[in-house]
Amino acid sequence: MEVLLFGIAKDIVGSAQMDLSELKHPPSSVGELKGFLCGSFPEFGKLTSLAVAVNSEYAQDAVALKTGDEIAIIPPVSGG
Amino acid sequence: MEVLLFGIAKDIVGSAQMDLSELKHPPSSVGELKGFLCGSFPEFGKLTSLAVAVNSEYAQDAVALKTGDEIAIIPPVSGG
Amino acid sequence: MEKPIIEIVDMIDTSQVYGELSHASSGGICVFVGSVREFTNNEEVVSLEFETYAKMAIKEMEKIAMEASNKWALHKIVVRHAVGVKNVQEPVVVVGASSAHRDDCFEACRFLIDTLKQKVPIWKKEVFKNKSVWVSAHP
Amino acid sequence: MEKPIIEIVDMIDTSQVYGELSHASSGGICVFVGSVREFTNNEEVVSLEFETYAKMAIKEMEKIAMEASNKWALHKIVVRHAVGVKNVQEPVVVVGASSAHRDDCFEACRFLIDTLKQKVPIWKKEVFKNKSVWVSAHP
Repeated sequence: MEVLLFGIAKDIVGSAQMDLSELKHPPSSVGELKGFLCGSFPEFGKLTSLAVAVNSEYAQDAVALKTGDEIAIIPPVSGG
Repeated sequence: MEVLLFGIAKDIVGSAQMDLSELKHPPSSVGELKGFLCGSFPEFGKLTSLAVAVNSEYAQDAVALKTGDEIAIIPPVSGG
Repeated sequence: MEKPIIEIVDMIDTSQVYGELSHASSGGICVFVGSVREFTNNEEVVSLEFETYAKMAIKEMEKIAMEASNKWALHKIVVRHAVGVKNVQEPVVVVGASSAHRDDCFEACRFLIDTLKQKVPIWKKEVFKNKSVWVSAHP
Repeated sequence: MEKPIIEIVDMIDTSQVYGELSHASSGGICVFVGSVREFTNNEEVVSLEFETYAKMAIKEMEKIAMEASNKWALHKIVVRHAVGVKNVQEPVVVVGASSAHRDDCFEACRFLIDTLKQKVPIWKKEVFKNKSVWVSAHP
């Protein structure tokens, strides 16, 4: 379970990708993934917002994560 | 007393300029000039609006016309 | 604010306007370009002919630019109108402004074109296949 | 409406956008260009660094263009964002629309930039002399 990281999320984790397959209990939903991130890297809890994209679409907390999904952490956007 | 004519005003009079000096009683104000125009060329009375500029500034009816003023007839504008 | 760029020209070059509006303190530039539409009320337009009282038009455009710079925090302003015969799709007017934040340049740009259309002595004749009409002349 | 032009690019060429938006049925084109400001809260900016999740950013920009074309009567739309290091005064984003009448292109242009800033996964790092900051990351 690969997770893509951008912007400040990449700086917090120190990497542009993260493999969660090795976890004993990989997160099964977007909400669980957010919980895992905030637990492992408290800096995530200090951000203005934290979103997750599944297969390049914004995904609500209830969305299930399946093997093969493209998962991305979306910290507060600031284009323009 | 030269008067400049633009747009449809030029078409109505059939000329880009008009010399009012030869009139027995040349108009002494913007209002009189408008009255003269509408009297001599009834088509002016059918326009959406009719403005006069004196020395390249919009002028109200009460403004006096003096020898040497640059006078222009401003039919409804339609730039842009 | 820098001195506004106010011009009556024969041809509008839309590629130059960003260079003119760009400013180190500006985060936003808003530009409006008006061009000749193919149809007016379902009638095919052959061309537009623009005529102006240039001396007065420049004065009025300067007043509009000054009014905009008093109302909004702007760095640069462009107000440029073309005269002569313009064919379908050709640009006839370009107005724009730059500002630190985008609210100002958007509102100023809209004000510039709206006020230009109301006040600047420029006249447009629509040429159709079988007739031509001075726009807005009659109710 | 024609297919919108949606792009993530390394460099923005502001001179091309009018050609892209020009349309025989359009009387108006409204364009917004965002560029790098010299100062943020009185601190001198050295450069901005833009990063994106390109696949998703393109999708989100397409959705925004579609939403605009449903809300307003538009002929063409451009939404283009730059990535990489941008220096002061360089353009970073250009959005625009063309329409028969100016209300539509003005409102659509404003909507395009406002919604892009809210939804499109692009991140901006402000680089100052002694620090750098991911914009909007913290409250």
